[in-house]
Amino acid sequence: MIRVQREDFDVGAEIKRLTAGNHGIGGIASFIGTVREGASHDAASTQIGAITLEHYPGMTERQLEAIEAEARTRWPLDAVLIIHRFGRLEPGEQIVLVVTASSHRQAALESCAFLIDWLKTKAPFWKLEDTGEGAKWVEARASDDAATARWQPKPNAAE
Amino acid sequence: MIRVQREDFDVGAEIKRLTAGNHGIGGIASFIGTVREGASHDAASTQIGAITLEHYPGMTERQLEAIEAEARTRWPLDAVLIIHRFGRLEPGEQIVLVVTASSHRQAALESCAFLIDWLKTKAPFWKLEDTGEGAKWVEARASDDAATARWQPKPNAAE
Amino acid sequence: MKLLYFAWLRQRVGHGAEDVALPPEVRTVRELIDWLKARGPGYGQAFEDLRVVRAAVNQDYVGLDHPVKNGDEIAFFPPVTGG
Amino acid sequence: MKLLYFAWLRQRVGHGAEDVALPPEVRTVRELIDWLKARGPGYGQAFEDLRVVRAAVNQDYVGLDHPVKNGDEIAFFPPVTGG
Repeated sequence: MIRVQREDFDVGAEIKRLTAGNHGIGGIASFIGTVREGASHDAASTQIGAITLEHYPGMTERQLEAIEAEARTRWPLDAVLIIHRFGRLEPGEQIVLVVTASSHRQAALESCAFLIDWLKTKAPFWKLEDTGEGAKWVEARASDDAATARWQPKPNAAE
Repeated sequence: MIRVQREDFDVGAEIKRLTAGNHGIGGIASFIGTVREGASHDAASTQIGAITLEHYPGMTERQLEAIEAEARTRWPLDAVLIIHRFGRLEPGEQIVLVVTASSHRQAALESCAFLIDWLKTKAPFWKLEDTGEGAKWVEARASDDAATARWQPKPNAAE
Repeated sequence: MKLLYFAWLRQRVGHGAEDVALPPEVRTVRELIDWLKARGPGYGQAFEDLRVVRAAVNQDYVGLDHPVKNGDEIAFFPPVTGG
Repeated sequence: MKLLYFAWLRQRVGHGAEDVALPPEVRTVRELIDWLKARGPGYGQAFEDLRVVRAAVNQDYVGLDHPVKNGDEIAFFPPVTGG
Protein backbone atom coordinates (compact mmCIF):
# COMPACT_ATOMS: atom_id res chain seq x y z
CA MET A 1 0.00 0.00 0.00
CA ILE A 2 1.33 3.43 -0.88
CA ARG A 3 0.30 6.95 0.13
CA VAL A 4 1.59 10.33 -0.97
CA GLN A 5 0.36 13.01 1.38
CA ARG A 6 1.05 16.42 2.87
CA GLU A 7 0.05 15.36 6.40
CA ASP A 8 2.33 13.81 9.00
CA PHE A 9 1.92 10.12 9.95
CA ASP A 10 1.87 8.13 13.20
CA VAL A 11 4.38 5.29 12.84
CA GLY A 12 3.01 3.15 15.67
CA ALA A 13 -0.58 3.40 14.46
CA GLU A 14 0.43 2.66 10.86
CA ILE A 15 2.38 -0.47 11.82
CA LYS A 16 -0.44 -1.68 14.04
CA ARG A 17 -3.05 -1.20 11.32
CA LEU A 18 -0.86 -2.85 8.66
CA THR A 19 -0.11 -6.00 10.62
CA ALA A 20 -3.22 -6.39 12.79
CA GLY A 21 -4.57 -9.92 12.88
CA ASN A 22 -1.84 -11.46 10.72
CA HIS A 23 -0.17 -14.02 12.96
CA GLY A 24 1.96 -15.40 10.16
CA ILE A 25 4.21 -12.34 10.43
CA GLY A 26 7.46 -12.90 12.30
CA GLY A 27 9.24 -9.64 11.64
CA ILE A 28 8.40 -6.07 10.77
CA ALA A 29 11.14 -3.80 9.47
CA SER A 30 10.61 -0.08 9.14
CA PHE A 31 12.50 3.02 8.18
CA ILE A 32 11.58 6.63 8.87
CA GLY A 33 13.38 9.35 6.96
CA THR A 34 13.49 12.71 8.72
CA VAL A 35 14.59 16.21 7.79
CA ARG A 36 18.15 16.55 9.00
CA GLU A 37 19.34 19.97 10.06
CA GLY A 38 22.55 21.61 8.96
CA ALA A 39 23.78 18.90 6.66
CA SER A 40 22.70 19.48 3.10
CA HIS A 41 22.09 16.65 0.67
CA ASP A 42 24.22 18.74 -1.68
CA ALA A 43 27.78 19.14 -0.41
CA ALA A 44 28.08 22.51 -2.17
CA SER A 45 25.21 24.08 -0.22
CA THR A 46 24.31 24.44 3.43
CA GLN A 47 20.76 23.65 4.40
CA ILE A 48 19.86 25.68 7.45
CA GLY A 49 16.11 25.38 7.63
CA ALA A 50 13.20 23.64 6.03
CA ILE A 51 13.00 21.64 2.83
CA THR A 52 10.14 21.63 0.35
CA LEU A 53 9.35 18.48 -1.59
CA GLU A 54 7.62 18.78 -4.94
CA HIS A 55 6.15 15.73 -6.64
CA TYR A 56 4.30 14.73 -9.79
CA PRO A 57 0.79 13.77 -8.67
CA GLY A 58 -0.24 10.62 -10.47
CA MET A 59 3.18 9.56 -11.73
CA THR A 60 4.69 9.57 -8.24
CA GLU A 61 1.97 7.22 -6.99
CA ARG A 62 2.39 4.96 -10.03
CA GLN A 63 6.13 4.74 -9.48
CA LEU A 64 5.68 3.94 -5.79
CA GLU A 65 3.15 1.24 -6.64
CA ALA A 66 5.59 -0.22 -9.17
CA ILE A 67 8.46 -0.38 -6.67
CA GLU A 68 6.19 -2.01 -4.09
CA ALA A 69 5.23 -4.61 -6.69
CA GLU A 70 8.92 -5.15 -7.51
CA ALA A 71 9.75 -5.70 -3.83
CA ARG A 72 6.92 -8.23 -3.58
CA THR A 73 8.34 -10.23 -6.48
CA ARG A 74 11.80 -10.27 -4.86
CA TRP A 75 10.83 -11.16 -1.28
CA PRO A 76 7.96 -13.09 0.34
CA LEU A 77 6.18 -10.19 2.03
CA ASP A 78 2.98 -10.26 4.04
CA ALA A 79 2.52 -6.50 4.05
CA VAL A 80 4.17 -3.38 2.62
CA LEU A 81 3.45 0.25 3.43
CA ILE A 82 5.09 3.29 1.87
CA ILE A 83 4.07 6.78 2.97
CA HIS A 84 5.80 9.75 1.40
CA ARG A 85 5.09 13.35 2.31
CA PHE A 86 5.35 16.43 0.11
CA GLY A 87 5.28 20.16 0.80
CA ARG A 88 7.31 22.19 3.27
CA LEU A 89 8.98 20.20 6.05
CA GLU A 90 10.91 21.61 9.00
CA PRO A 91 14.04 20.00 10.52
CA GLY A 92 13.11 16.99 12.64
CA GLU A 93 9.90 16.32 10.70
CA GLN A 94 9.17 12.91 9.20
CA ILE A 95 9.45 12.68 5.40
CA VAL A 96 8.99 9.05 4.47
CA LEU A 97 7.98 5.76 6.06
CA VAL A 98 8.65 2.26 4.76
CA VAL A 99 7.26 -0.79 6.57
CA THR A 100 7.73 -4.37 5.39
CA ALA A 101 6.42 -7.44 7.18
CA SER A 102 7.31 -11.05 6.50
CA SER A 103 7.44 -14.42 8.16
CA HIS A 104 11.23 -14.19 7.73
CA ARG A 105 13.27 -11.37 9.20
CA GLN A 106 15.84 -11.24 6.36
CA ALA A 107 13.05 -10.70 3.83
CA ALA A 108 11.64 -7.85 5.90
CA LEU A 109 15.05 -6.24 6.50
CA GLU A 110 16.30 -6.53 2.94
CA SER A 111 13.10 -5.35 1.27
CA CYS A 112 12.91 -2.36 3.63
CA ALA A 113 16.49 -1.37 2.72
CA PHE A 114 15.74 -1.90 -0.99
CA LEU A 115 12.64 0.30 -0.87
CA ILE A 116 14.20 3.15 1.08
CA ASP A 117 17.29 3.18 -1.17
CA TRP A 118 14.98 3.49 -4.15
CA LEU A 119 12.78 6.12 -2.53
CA LYS A 120 15.73 8.29 -1.50
CA THR A 121 17.21 8.24 -4.99
CA LYS A 122 14.69 7.30 -7.69
CA ALA A 123 11.27 8.43 -6.46
CA PRO A 124 9.81 11.33 -8.47
CA PHE A 125 10.36 14.07 -5.90
CA TRP A 126 12.35 17.26 -6.15
CA LYS A 127 13.83 18.88 -3.10
CA LEU A 128 14.16 22.61 -2.47
CA GLU A 129 16.40 23.46 0.47
CA ASP A 130 16.47 26.65 2.51
CA THR A 131 20.12 27.67 2.66
CA GLY A 132 22.04 30.68 3.89
CA GLU A 133 21.89 32.03 0.32
CA GLY A 134 18.17 31.42 -0.18
CA ALA A 135 16.22 28.45 -1.49
CA LYS A 136 18.14 26.05 -3.71
CA TRP A 137 17.08 22.99 -5.71
CA VAL A 138 19.05 19.91 -4.73
CA GLU A 139 20.88 18.14 -7.55
CA ALA A 140 20.83 14.37 -7.96
CA ARG A 141 23.82 12.70 -6.33
CA ALA A 142 26.11 10.04 -7.74
CA SER A 143 26.53 8.38 -4.31
CA ASP A 144 22.79 7.75 -4.12
CA ASP A 145 22.92 6.01 -7.47
CA ALA A 146 25.59 3.74 -6.01
CA ALA A 147 23.31 2.75 -3.12
CA THR A 148 20.53 1.89 -5.54
CA ALA A 149 22.89 0.09 -7.91
CA ARG A 150 23.53 -2.55 -5.21
CA TRP A 151 20.06 -3.88 -5.97
CA GLN A 152 20.33 -4.01 -9.76
CA PRO A 153 21.08 -7.30 -11.49
CA LYS A 154 24.72 -7.14 -12.58
CA PRO A 155 25.14 -6.55 -16.35
CA ASN A 156 27.42 -9.58 -16.73
CA ALA A 157 25.55 -11.88 -14.36
CA ALA A 158 24.49 -15.24 -15.77
CA GLU A 159 20.87 -15.30 -16.94
CA MET B 1 19.62 1.95 25.75
CA ILE B 2 18.43 -1.56 26.53
CA ARG B 3 15.46 -2.92 28.44
CA VAL B 4 14.47 -6.49 29.30
CA GLN B 5 10.87 -6.59 30.45
CA ARG B 6 7.74 -8.68 30.72
CA GLU B 7 5.44 -5.85 29.56
CA ASP B 8 4.54 -5.04 25.96
CA PHE B 9 5.91 -1.86 24.33
CA ASP B 10 4.49 0.93 22.16
CA VAL B 11 6.71 1.25 19.08
CA GLY B 12 5.57 4.72 18.07
CA ALA B 13 6.01 6.15 21.57
CA GLU B 14 9.44 4.53 21.95
CA ILE B 15 10.72 5.92 18.65
CA LYS B 16 9.36 9.37 19.45
CA ARG B 17 10.97 9.42 22.90
CA LEU B 18 14.29 8.12 21.56
CA THR B 19 14.67 10.67 18.78
CA ALA B 20 12.83 13.70 20.19
CA GLY B 21 14.68 16.96 19.72
CA ASN B 22 17.62 15.48 17.81
CA HIS B 23 17.52 17.21 14.41
CA GLY B 24 20.81 15.68 13.33
CA ILE B 25 19.04 12.39 12.70
CA GLY B 26 18.24 11.66 9.07
CA GLY B 27 17.01 8.09 9.33
CA ILE B 28 15.51 5.77 11.91
CA ALA B 29 15.52 2.03 11.23
CA SER B 30 13.53 -0.33 13.37
CA PHE B 31 12.66 -3.99 13.58
CA ILE B 32 9.88 -5.62 15.56
CA GLY B 33 9.99 -9.37 16.10
CA THR B 34 6.60 -10.98 16.70
CA VAL B 35 5.38 -14.43 17.69
CA ARG B 36 4.60 -16.27 14.49
CA GLU B 37 1.86 -18.84 14.55
CA GLY B 38 2.09 -22.31 13.12
CA ALA B 39 5.67 -22.17 11.93
CA SER B 40 8.06 -23.41 14.53
CA HIS B 41 11.60 -22.15 14.85
CA ASP B 42 12.50 -25.82 15.00
CA ALA B 43 11.63 -27.64 11.77
CA ALA B 44 11.09 -30.88 13.69
CA SER B 45 8.29 -29.45 15.85
CA THR B 46 5.05 -27.61 15.20
CA GLN B 47 4.36 -24.59 17.32
CA ILE B 48 0.62 -24.15 17.62
CA GLY B 49 0.25 -21.69 20.45
CA ALA B 50 2.23 -19.45 22.71
CA ILE B 51 5.95 -19.33 23.36
CA THR B 52 7.64 -18.70 26.70
CA LEU B 53 10.96 -16.91 26.81
CA GLU B 54 13.28 -17.54 29.73
CA HIS B 55 16.30 -15.31 30.32
CA TYR B 56 19.22 -14.90 32.70
CA PRO B 57 18.51 -11.70 34.64
CA GLY B 58 21.70 -9.71 34.88
CA MET B 59 23.69 -11.54 32.22
CA THR B 60 21.05 -10.91 29.55
CA GLU B 61 21.16 -7.16 30.22
CA ARG B 62 24.97 -7.16 30.21
CA GLN B 63 25.05 -8.98 26.88
CA LEU B 64 22.53 -6.59 25.35
CA GLU B 65 24.54 -3.61 26.60
CA ALA B 66 27.69 -5.13 25.09
CA ILE B 67 26.10 -5.63 21.67
CA GLU B 68 24.75 -2.07 21.70
CA ALA B 69 28.28 -0.82 22.47
CA GLU B 70 29.64 -2.99 19.63
CA ALA B 71 27.13 -1.52 17.17
CA ARG B 72 28.10 1.98 18.26
CA THR B 73 31.77 1.28 17.49
CA ARG B 74 30.88 -0.05 14.03
CA TRP B 75 28.43 2.66 12.90
CA PRO B 76 27.96 6.38 13.68
CA LEU B 77 24.70 6.16 15.62
CA ASP B 78 22.79 8.96 17.30
CA ALA B 79 20.51 6.65 19.27
CA VAL B 80 20.00 2.93 19.89
CA LEU B 81 17.12 1.21 21.65
CA ILE B 82 16.74 -2.50 22.30
CA ILE B 83 13.70 -3.81 24.15
CA HIS B 84 13.38 -7.56 24.69
CA ARG B 85 10.43 -9.20 26.42
CA PHE B 86 10.40 -12.41 28.42
CA GLY B 87 7.64 -14.65 29.78
CA ARG B 88 4.68 -16.17 27.98
CA LEU B 89 3.81 -14.58 24.62
CA GLU B 90 0.83 -15.43 22.42
CA PRO B 91 0.90 -15.53 18.59
CA GLY B 92 0.89 -12.00 17.16
CA GLU B 93 2.49 -10.49 20.26
CA GLN B 94 5.62 -8.36 20.04
CA ILE B 95 8.84 -10.00 21.33
CA VAL B 96 11.65 -7.63 20.52
CA LEU B 97 12.24 -4.10 19.27
CA VAL B 98 15.42 -2.65 17.80
CA VAL B 99 15.63 1.02 16.84
CA THR B 100 18.74 2.69 15.44
CA ALA B 101 18.98 6.34 14.43
CA SER B 102 21.75 7.99 12.47
CA SER B 103 22.43 10.93 10.22
CA HIS B 104 23.04 8.34 7.48
CA ARG B 105 20.44 5.84 6.41
CA GLN B 106 22.89 3.04 5.61
CA ALA B 107 24.31 3.22 9.15
CA ALA B 108 20.81 3.00 10.62
CA LEU B 109 19.74 0.13 8.33
CA GLU B 110 22.91 -1.94 8.70
CA SER B 111 23.19 -1.57 12.48
CA CYS B 112 19.53 -2.49 12.90
CA ALA B 113 20.05 -5.68 10.85
CA PHE B 114 23.24 -6.45 12.79
CA LEU B 115 21.51 -6.08 16.16
CA ILE B 116 18.44 -8.12 15.29
CA ASP B 117 20.54 -10.92 13.78
CA TRP B 118 22.49 -11.06 17.03
CA LEU B 119 19.40 -10.87 19.22
CA LYS B 120 17.63 -13.65 17.35
CA THR B 121 20.60 -15.98 17.62
CA LYS B 122 23.04 -15.01 20.38
CA ALA B 123 21.02 -13.23 23.07
CA PRO B 124 20.73 -15.23 26.32
CA PHE B 125 17.11 -16.32 25.94
CA TRP B 126 15.65 -19.81 25.79
CA LYS B 127 12.40 -20.47 24.00
CA LEU B 128 9.74 -22.96 25.06
CA GLU B 129 7.11 -23.60 22.38
CA ASP B 130 3.62 -24.94 22.82
CA THR B 131 3.29 -27.75 20.25
CA GLY B 132 0.75 -30.42 19.46
CA GLU B 133 2.79 -32.78 21.67
CA GLY B 134 3.15 -30.39 24.60
CA ALA B 135 5.73 -27.77 25.47
CA LYS B 136 9.12 -28.20 23.82
CA TRP B 137 12.42 -26.33 24.23
CA VAL B 138 13.65 -24.94 20.92
CA GLU B 139 17.15 -26.02 19.90
CA ALA B 140 19.69 -23.56 18.53
CA ARG B 141 19.74 -23.47 14.73
CA ALA B 142 22.68 -23.59 12.38
CA SER B 143 20.99 -21.21 9.91
CA ASP B 144 20.79 -18.52 12.56
CA ASP B 145 24.50 -18.84 13.15
CA ALA B 146 24.99 -18.23 9.43
CA ALA B 147 23.00 -14.96 9.61
CA THR B 148 25.14 -13.77 12.51
CA ALA B 149 28.35 -14.96 10.87
CA ARG B 150 27.85 -12.38 8.09
CA TRP B 151 28.86 -9.74 10.62
CA GLN B 152 32.00 -11.40 11.95
CA PRO B 153 35.41 -10.30 10.72
CA LYS B 154 36.63 -12.93 8.27
CA PRO B 155 39.34 -15.18 9.75
CA ASN B 156 41.69 -14.56 6.83
CA ALA B 157 40.96 -10.85 6.41
CA ALA B 158 43.94 -8.50 6.54
CA GLU B 159 44.43 -6.86 9.95
CA MET C 1 -1.98 18.10 -25.07
CA LYS C 2 -1.26 18.76 -21.43
CA LEU C 3 2.23 19.95 -20.50
CA LEU C 4 3.58 19.81 -16.94
CA TYR C 5 6.76 21.33 -15.51
CA PHE C 6 8.33 20.57 -12.15
CA ALA C 7 10.98 22.07 -9.84
CA TRP C 8 13.29 24.61 -11.47
CA LEU C 9 11.86 23.85 -14.93
CA ARG C 10 8.51 25.07 -13.61
CA GLN C 11 10.13 28.19 -12.17
CA ARG C 12 11.94 29.03 -15.42
CA VAL C 13 8.93 28.39 -17.66
CA GLY C 14 6.82 30.46 -15.26
CA HIS C 15 3.95 28.01 -14.75
CA GLY C 16 3.43 24.37 -13.78
CA ALA C 17 0.84 23.29 -16.34
CA GLU C 18 -0.57 24.37 -19.68
CA ASP C 19 -2.71 23.03 -22.48
CA VAL C 20 -1.31 23.36 -26.00
CA ALA C 21 -2.49 22.30 -29.44
CA LEU C 22 0.31 20.43 -31.10
CA PRO C 23 1.28 21.57 -34.64
CA PRO C 24 1.49 18.59 -37.02
CA GLU C 25 5.26 18.89 -37.57
CA VAL C 26 5.97 18.16 -33.88
CA ARG C 27 6.24 14.37 -33.61
CA THR C 28 8.79 13.69 -30.85
CA VAL C 29 9.71 14.99 -27.40
CA ARG C 30 12.80 16.62 -28.90
CA GLU C 31 10.74 18.43 -31.54
CA LEU C 32 8.31 19.51 -28.83
CA ILE C 33 11.18 21.02 -26.83
CA ASP C 34 12.47 22.88 -29.91
CA TRP C 35 8.98 24.19 -30.58
CA LEU C 36 8.56 25.32 -26.93
CA LYS C 37 11.95 27.07 -26.91
CA ALA C 38 10.75 29.29 -29.75
CA ARG C 39 7.83 30.46 -27.59
CA GLY C 40 9.82 32.61 -25.16
CA PRO C 41 12.95 33.15 -23.08
CA GLY C 42 11.58 31.21 -20.04
CA TYR C 43 11.37 28.06 -22.15
CA GLY C 44 14.82 28.77 -23.53
CA GLN C 45 16.22 28.86 -19.99
CA ALA C 46 14.30 25.80 -18.89
CA PHE C 47 15.57 23.70 -21.81
CA GLU C 48 19.05 25.23 -21.97
CA ASP C 49 20.88 22.04 -20.98
CA LEU C 50 19.01 18.88 -21.93
CA ARG C 51 21.42 16.69 -19.93
CA VAL C 52 19.54 17.78 -16.80
CA VAL C 53 16.03 17.54 -18.25
CA ARG C 54 13.94 14.39 -17.95
CA ALA C 55 10.65 13.74 -19.73
CA ALA C 56 7.63 11.55 -19.15
CA VAL C 57 4.81 10.81 -21.58
CA ASN C 58 1.59 9.71 -19.92
CA GLN C 59 3.52 9.25 -16.66
CA ASP C 60 6.21 6.96 -18.05
CA TYR C 61 9.82 8.06 -18.40
CA VAL C 62 10.77 8.42 -22.06
CA GLY C 63 13.76 9.42 -24.16
CA LEU C 64 13.90 12.52 -26.36
CA ASP C 65 12.98 10.59 -29.47
CA HIS C 66 9.76 9.23 -28.02
CA PRO C 67 6.69 10.12 -30.14
CA VAL C 68 4.16 12.65 -28.86
CA LYS C 69 0.60 13.27 -29.97
CA ASN C 70 -2.35 15.44 -28.99
CA GLY C 71 -4.07 13.97 -25.95
CA ASP C 72 -0.79 13.01 -24.28
CA GLU C 73 0.23 14.25 -20.84
CA ILE C 74 3.85 15.31 -21.18
CA ALA C 75 5.96 16.30 -18.19
CA PHE C 76 9.41 17.88 -17.96
CA PHE C 77 11.49 17.85 -14.79
CA PRO C 78 15.06 17.69 -13.49
CA PRO C 79 16.61 14.34 -12.49
CA VAL C 80 14.70 13.23 -9.40
CA THR C 81 16.40 13.77 -6.06
CA GLY C 82 14.27 11.36 -4.07
CA GLY C 83 12.63 11.99 -0.74
CA MET D 1 28.86 -20.18 45.56
CA LYS D 2 25.61 -19.47 43.73
CA LEU D 3 24.53 -21.94 41.04
CA LEU D 4 21.89 -21.08 38.42
CA TYR D 5 20.17 -23.38 35.90
CA PHE D 6 18.09 -22.31 32.91
CA ALA D 7 15.61 -23.89 30.47
CA TRP D 8 15.67 -27.71 30.36
CA LEU D 9 18.73 -27.85 32.63
CA ARG D 10 16.62 -26.14 35.30
CA GLN D 11 13.80 -28.61 34.71
CA ARG D 12 16.10 -31.65 34.95
CA VAL D 13 17.95 -30.40 38.03
CA GLY D 14 14.60 -29.58 39.61
CA HIS D 15 15.33 -26.01 40.67
CA GLY D 16 16.66 -22.80 39.16
CA ALA D 17 19.08 -21.64 41.85
CA GLU D 18 20.97 -22.99 44.83
CA ASP D 19 23.78 -22.03 47.15
CA VAL D 20 26.55 -24.58 47.63
CA ALA D 21 29.80 -24.64 49.55
CA LEU D 22 32.55 -25.74 47.17
CA PRO D 23 34.81 -28.59 48.34
CA PRO D 24 38.50 -27.70 47.92
CA GLU D 25 39.14 -30.35 45.24
CA VAL D 26 36.71 -28.65 42.80
CA ARG D 27 38.73 -26.09 40.89
CA THR D 28 37.18 -25.90 37.39
CA VAL D 29 33.75 -25.85 35.77
CA ARG D 30 34.32 -29.44 34.60
CA GLU D 31 35.15 -30.60 38.11
CA LEU D 32 32.08 -28.76 39.43
CA ILE D 33 29.90 -30.63 36.91
CA ASP D 34 31.39 -33.99 37.94
CA TRP D 35 30.81 -33.15 41.60
CA LEU D 36 27.17 -32.10 40.88
CA LYS D 37 26.47 -35.28 38.88
CA ALA D 38 27.32 -37.34 41.98
CA ARG D 39 24.62 -35.51 43.93
CA GLY D 40 21.60 -37.10 42.25
CA PRO D 41 19.93 -38.39 39.08
CA GLY D 42 18.50 -34.96 38.11
CA TYR D 43 22.02 -33.57 37.82
CA GLY D 44 23.04 -36.67 35.91
CA GLN D 45 20.31 -36.05 33.35
CA ALA D 46 21.03 -32.31 33.14
CA PHE D 47 24.74 -32.87 32.43
CA GLU D 48 24.31 -36.03 30.34
CA ASP D 49 25.59 -34.45 27.09
CA LEU D 50 28.04 -31.60 27.66
CA ARG D 51 27.96 -30.65 23.98
CA VAL D 52 24.62 -28.94 24.65
CA VAL D 53 25.57 -27.37 27.97
CA ARG D 54 26.97 -23.83 28.20
CA ALA D 55 28.43 -22.26 31.32
CA ALA D 56 28.94 -18.71 32.59
CA VAL D 57 31.03 -17.60 35.54
CA ASN D 58 30.02 -14.26 36.99
CA GLN D 59 27.87 -13.65 33.90
CA ASP D 60 30.61 -14.24 31.33
CA TYR D 61 30.63 -17.26 29.03
CA VAL D 62 33.45 -19.64 29.94
CA GLY D 63 34.86 -22.97 28.81
CA LEU D 64 34.80 -26.12 30.91
CA ASP D 65 38.35 -25.60 32.13
CA HIS D 66 37.64 -22.17 33.55
CA PRO D 67 38.51 -21.91 37.28
CA VAL D 68 35.72 -21.63 39.85
CA LYS D 69 35.88 -20.45 43.45
CA ASN D 70 33.52 -19.82 46.35
CA GLY D 71 31.76 -16.50 45.86
CA ASP D 72 31.33 -17.01 42.10
CA GLU D 73 27.93 -16.96 40.39
CA ILE D 74 27.96 -19.96 38.05
CA ALA D 75 25.20 -20.59 35.53
CA PHE D 76 24.44 -23.61 33.34
CA PHE D 77 22.14 -23.45 30.34
CA PRO D 78 21.56 -24.87 26.85
CA PRO D 79 22.91 -23.03 23.77
CA VAL D 80 20.89 -19.82 23.54
CA THR D 81 18.07 -19.75 21.02
CA GLY D 82 17.68 -15.98 20.89
CA GLY D 83 14.47 -14.02 21.08
